[in-house]
Amino acid sequence: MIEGIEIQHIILVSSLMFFIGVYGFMTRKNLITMLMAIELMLNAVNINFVAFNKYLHPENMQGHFYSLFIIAIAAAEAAVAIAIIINLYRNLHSIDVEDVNNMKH
Amino acid sequence: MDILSLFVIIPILTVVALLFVKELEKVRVISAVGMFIQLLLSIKLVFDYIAERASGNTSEMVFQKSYQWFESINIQYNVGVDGISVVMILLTGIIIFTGIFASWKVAYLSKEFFISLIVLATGVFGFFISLDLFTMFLFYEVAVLPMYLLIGIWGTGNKEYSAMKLTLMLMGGSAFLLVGLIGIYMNSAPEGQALTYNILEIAKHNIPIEAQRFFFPLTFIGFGVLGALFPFHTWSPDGHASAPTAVSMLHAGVLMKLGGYGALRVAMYLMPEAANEMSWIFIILTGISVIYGALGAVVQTDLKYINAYSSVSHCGLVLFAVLMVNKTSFNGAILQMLSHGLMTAMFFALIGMIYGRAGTRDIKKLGGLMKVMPFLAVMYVIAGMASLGLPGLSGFVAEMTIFVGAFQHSDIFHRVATIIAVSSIVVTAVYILRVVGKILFGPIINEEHKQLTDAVWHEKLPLIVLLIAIAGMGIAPLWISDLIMESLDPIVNKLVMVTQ
Amino acid sequence: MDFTYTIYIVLIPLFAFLVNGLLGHKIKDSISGVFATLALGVSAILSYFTAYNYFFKVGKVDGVYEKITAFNTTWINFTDKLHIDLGVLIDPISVMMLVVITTVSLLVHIYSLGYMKGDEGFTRFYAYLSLFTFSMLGLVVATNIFQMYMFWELVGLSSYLLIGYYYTKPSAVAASKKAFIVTRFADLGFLVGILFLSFTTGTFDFITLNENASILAQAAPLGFMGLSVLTWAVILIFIGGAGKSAMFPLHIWLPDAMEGPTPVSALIHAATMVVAGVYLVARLFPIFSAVDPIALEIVAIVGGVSSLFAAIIACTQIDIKRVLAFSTMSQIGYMMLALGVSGMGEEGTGFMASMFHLFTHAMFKALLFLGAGSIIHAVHSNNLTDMGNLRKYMPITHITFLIACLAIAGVPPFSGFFSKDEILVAAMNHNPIYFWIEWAVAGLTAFYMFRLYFGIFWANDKKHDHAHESPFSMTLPLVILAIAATFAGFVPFNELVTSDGGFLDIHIHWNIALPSIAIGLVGILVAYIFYKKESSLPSKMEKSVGSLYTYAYNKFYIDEVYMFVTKKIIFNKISTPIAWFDRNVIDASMDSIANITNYFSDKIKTIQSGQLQQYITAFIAAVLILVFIFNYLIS
Amino acid sequence: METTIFYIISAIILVFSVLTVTTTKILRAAVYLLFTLVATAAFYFMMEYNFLAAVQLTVYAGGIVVLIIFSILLTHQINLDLKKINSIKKITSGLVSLFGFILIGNIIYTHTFKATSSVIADTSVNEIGRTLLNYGDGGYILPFEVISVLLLAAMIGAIIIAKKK
Repeated sequence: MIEGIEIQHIILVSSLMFFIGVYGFMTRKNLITMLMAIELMLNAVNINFVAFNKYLHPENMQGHFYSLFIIAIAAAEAAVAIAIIINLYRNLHSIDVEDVNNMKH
Repeated sequence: MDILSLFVIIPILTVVALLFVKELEKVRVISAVGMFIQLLLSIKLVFDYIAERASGNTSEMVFQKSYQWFESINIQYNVGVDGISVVMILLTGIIIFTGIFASWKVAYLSKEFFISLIVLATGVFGFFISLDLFTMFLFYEVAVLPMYLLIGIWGTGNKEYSAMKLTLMLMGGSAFLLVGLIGIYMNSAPEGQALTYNILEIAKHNIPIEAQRFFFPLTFIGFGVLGALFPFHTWSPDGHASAPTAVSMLHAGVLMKLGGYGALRVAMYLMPEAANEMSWIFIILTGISVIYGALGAVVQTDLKYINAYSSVSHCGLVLFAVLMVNKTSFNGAILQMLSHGLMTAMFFALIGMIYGRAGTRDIKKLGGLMKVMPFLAVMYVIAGMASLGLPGLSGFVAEMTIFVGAFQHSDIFHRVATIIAVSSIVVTAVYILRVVGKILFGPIINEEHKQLTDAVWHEKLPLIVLLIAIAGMGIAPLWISDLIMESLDPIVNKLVMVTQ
Repeated sequence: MDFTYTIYIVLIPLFAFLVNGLLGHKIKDSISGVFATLALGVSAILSYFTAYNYFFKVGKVDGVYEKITAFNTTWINFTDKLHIDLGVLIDPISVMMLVVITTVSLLVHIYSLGYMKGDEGFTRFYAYLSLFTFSMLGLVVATNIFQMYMFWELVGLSSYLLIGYYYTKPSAVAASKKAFIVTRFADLGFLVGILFLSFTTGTFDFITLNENASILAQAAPLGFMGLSVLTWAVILIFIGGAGKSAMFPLHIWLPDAMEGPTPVSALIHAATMVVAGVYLVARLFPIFSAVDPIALEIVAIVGGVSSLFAAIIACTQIDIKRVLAFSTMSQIGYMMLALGVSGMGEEGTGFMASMFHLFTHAMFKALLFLGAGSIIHAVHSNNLTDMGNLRKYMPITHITFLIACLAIAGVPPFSGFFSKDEILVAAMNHNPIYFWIEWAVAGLTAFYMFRLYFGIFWANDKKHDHAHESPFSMTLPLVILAIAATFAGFVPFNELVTSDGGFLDIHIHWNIALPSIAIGLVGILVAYIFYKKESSLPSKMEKSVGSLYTYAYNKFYIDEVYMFVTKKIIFNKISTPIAWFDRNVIDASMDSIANITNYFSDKIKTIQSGQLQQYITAFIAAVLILVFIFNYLIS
Repeated sequence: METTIFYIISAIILVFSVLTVTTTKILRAAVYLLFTLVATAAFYFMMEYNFLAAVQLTVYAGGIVVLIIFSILLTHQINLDLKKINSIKKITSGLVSLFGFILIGNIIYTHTFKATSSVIADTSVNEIGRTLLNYGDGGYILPFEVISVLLLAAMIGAIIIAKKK
């Protein structure tokens, strides 16, 4: 609970952050920067969980723990993603998402 | 173990046995033994059935067995037979048994070939014993799918195209059919009662006429595609031309009969009002099939194409008779299915044997085969005579029953349609005699053909079995026709109730 | 009197067929031939026995011969009322036919022992002959019209097999095909006629049909063109009969059918099978006469036209078997005409005459064919131009042939005279036009038969190195038939075979007989002048009639018309387009369903570009739109 | 006071988020991301979820960002100028994002959020630890263990994928 701040404000900030992440994911061509955009989105989601937990169900801890697990999963995801990126770089000498199109029709 | 389930279990056991052997010889023997048991079982079923009827069992279906299979939508494994299915099972037993011998020489992936063939037969047997629409549909699919592999792998000529075409068109048909069957299911019971797939249960209830109008054409076309209904018949020439011998035999001999059988047992029986209303459309289409197939066969030069078009014509007659809605023509339809099944199987077996020897099916390149292979030639002539409806062979009985039955209608439309259908007998004579005259008689065209040999035992055996069946049916049709007739009563009564 | 044994008359040839057909390759030729002949002998004796019993022992009851169903079994049920039975019906015409068929068939069997000797397919030939005899006997004893139709088809089959007996010869194969298809086409009419009949009357049974003919005819509903359905039924049935009996214009198969071995021509295409059409009309005669008179008028007209038409053509043909074929057609035309002009009961002269002529014709025509066979056997040619002066080499053949010629020309006291006279009387009573046509035909008949006779046996002084009299097995049938052809005219048909089984009072009408004898003699005289010695008269004659000769020589181009219709119209204008249509329209439209699907999926697949960001844009946009829809538009 | 801090932190989050997705230098993007993550941690602090904030700082800021920077180094892109993005794409993406934000924003503003209770749960590290490892009611032992397995799998997977052939 932050004094004087409605839950709406926090959620709006997180939503904006989320859509900035979405924007980044859609526009960035470099895989690493796309990964960063994903992290932004995850963060936004985490903020939401925490905010909902704090403002709406302060007697519980679910949101908190969810965020905790999301962070752990994000770490795992980042590790695997980076491994894939490195592997791709080795094979294609590029980490441009537009070059990675082997999975088309 | 009830006798009907054995018809599904024995082929499955045969397939399992086939999985464990490697040598070609053993594969053949196991398939032949398995299907011989199946044939014996079919014959036993006929006698059991007659005995059951003689003992006073008058229920619509006998030897019924039912197991719940999928409770939430009330799908049951529900089997039972009446006279119609009994004779169809006998036909299937004969054809699959002879089909095994006709493919005696298959050497490439023979184990897989025989397995696919027997799986196909399993589907057909299952279809004929099923009383549950869904189970019936399931077996139908089991029967259709192996065709793709059988043609695509062991076929000749443009086989991939043909296999694809055949499978897609039949699948398209079954898509219609599935919608029709589910439609029947959704309307299968009065408001507030449990829905059912059981044919006998549905028959007791009148499906609302609006639903019938919608689902009858779907069901009929669905079965019609398999029965080579114009204009959905074009898979037949290509499919048969590419298919290996035994597959052509089974397909034209039995599988196409699922169409006629289903059209009668499901489409007509369960939706009589719509059948009565809409039959004229399909009568026109089947009438076209009959004449069109026959005329189409006149100018073909490939033996298998000739036979495929001939099948379109003959199977058109089956559907034609089914639409004529009276006991005699229904009887004719069943007889025609039997007759066409037997004689077309014989034809395809013979064509396969001729092709295997001469290396061509082009009638322009064949001639005078009577001199070098008299046995096959005589058999070919007999099959041809059966096809053009010569008395003493099966075709005559079937066609005459259809014609007499169809002509009993009092309105002009049905009778004119019948006369048009009757005129196919002349065209049939033209193309049969053209082929016989061209390939069997006359001088030997190709010098190499002088060295050709006549049939050997594993070729003679299936031909003789088929010949006995054809002649038996042609000479003494009374018992088989009476067997069918009594089973037609429920169907006819229901249809007649509607027309009045 | 129990006639159940008559079933064996029919079954014995079937047995012979099965033995020779199934075990043929294991039996020696001579044994199979003798076996078949003996089997038929038994059949023939049984037939004579039946005839004796029927006509003389049982005799007439209340002045008429009864129709007896000697044997009957249900073969298949169609409906409660309609069923096909197999059985044996004994009545005057069927007994008469039994005698004719077994007699001619037996003689042909004996004859063939010599004629076919050494032929490769000897056993096969006898098997076919037995099959034919079985079918023909089954046809004549039929108790119902459907049984008749069945055996009708079987007869067609055996005719097909026998015409195409020399199957390596393309012309024989073509001829057999033609015969089968033309008759099959006619059978279509027969079958549809049966359907009409069964629908209107509710029965196939001959006895029921004939006894209730007038009731049925009155009850029959009106068809189209002002004729009742029953009238149409009998007209259609008559088409079937006309096809089998080679009536104009369905006759084209008969001359070609001479491709078969000559004994076959004698049996099938002269004495028995080709008269099946006549027999059919006779069998249904009560119905024919009960329905609208137009039906019988058609029968008469077709018969008259055919007899004249065929007689003209016969005058010009070179192939002796073809001459005989056209002569057969002409004589059957006589029989048809006689039926057409006949009535029931007291007015049944025509019916009686027709049956009478059928009987005598069977004898002398079989004799002519067997004689021709004997000649062909000797000179190895069918052509009149290769013959001449044969009387010196083949005395027995010569005499018997002469007897047959006299019989067919209607010279008394040979059999043809009596039967033809009755036909002329009947024609005169009905309509004099028919009489004059047939009178002219009688002259033409005498002319072409003696043209043949003089051309073969006299004409020139040609030397034939190999020609000699045929063996005993061939001459014996000739002699027997010659005796029959001479005396058959004295059989009292007016007592035995009449339209209602009763007695018919007839006597020779000299005012009709004399002109017909006269024209016959004129014909013979002209032939004598033209052909006794080689002379230029025939060619002058040919020139003077000009195009008529050419037309007649080419059989009035009927064959060409048929060829045009079948090849040009049915094959090229109907079947080929249908085959094309099937491949390129129906099939193509099915294929195009697949192709269109393919095309669209090809277009759509570019959406699946592999560009991750496009996917994600679409995904998010879609999710947002769904959110929008579910949040604002629905709820 | 707190209000002001909240707005400042919000501004930092938003500005650096935008910079993260728009800067042309990849390394700078990583650094801006770091700032955003740290600012997020500040939010958690403000909401008195100290443990979560600490985790956010150590795992996210300290772990993931470092990982990202390593990968940048490994793919030799440290000085890389990111390619220009074509404006159509920019506009489409911008519109989609904007539309989404407006949609969500609208929903947020029209919805009334209501707290169910005023009791505040204990968020001390002790309590968190007890809950995480509790297999009784409301315990998180199962997800905890699953996550550990997942991390192990990710580790092994990452090694295998990135390993030279």
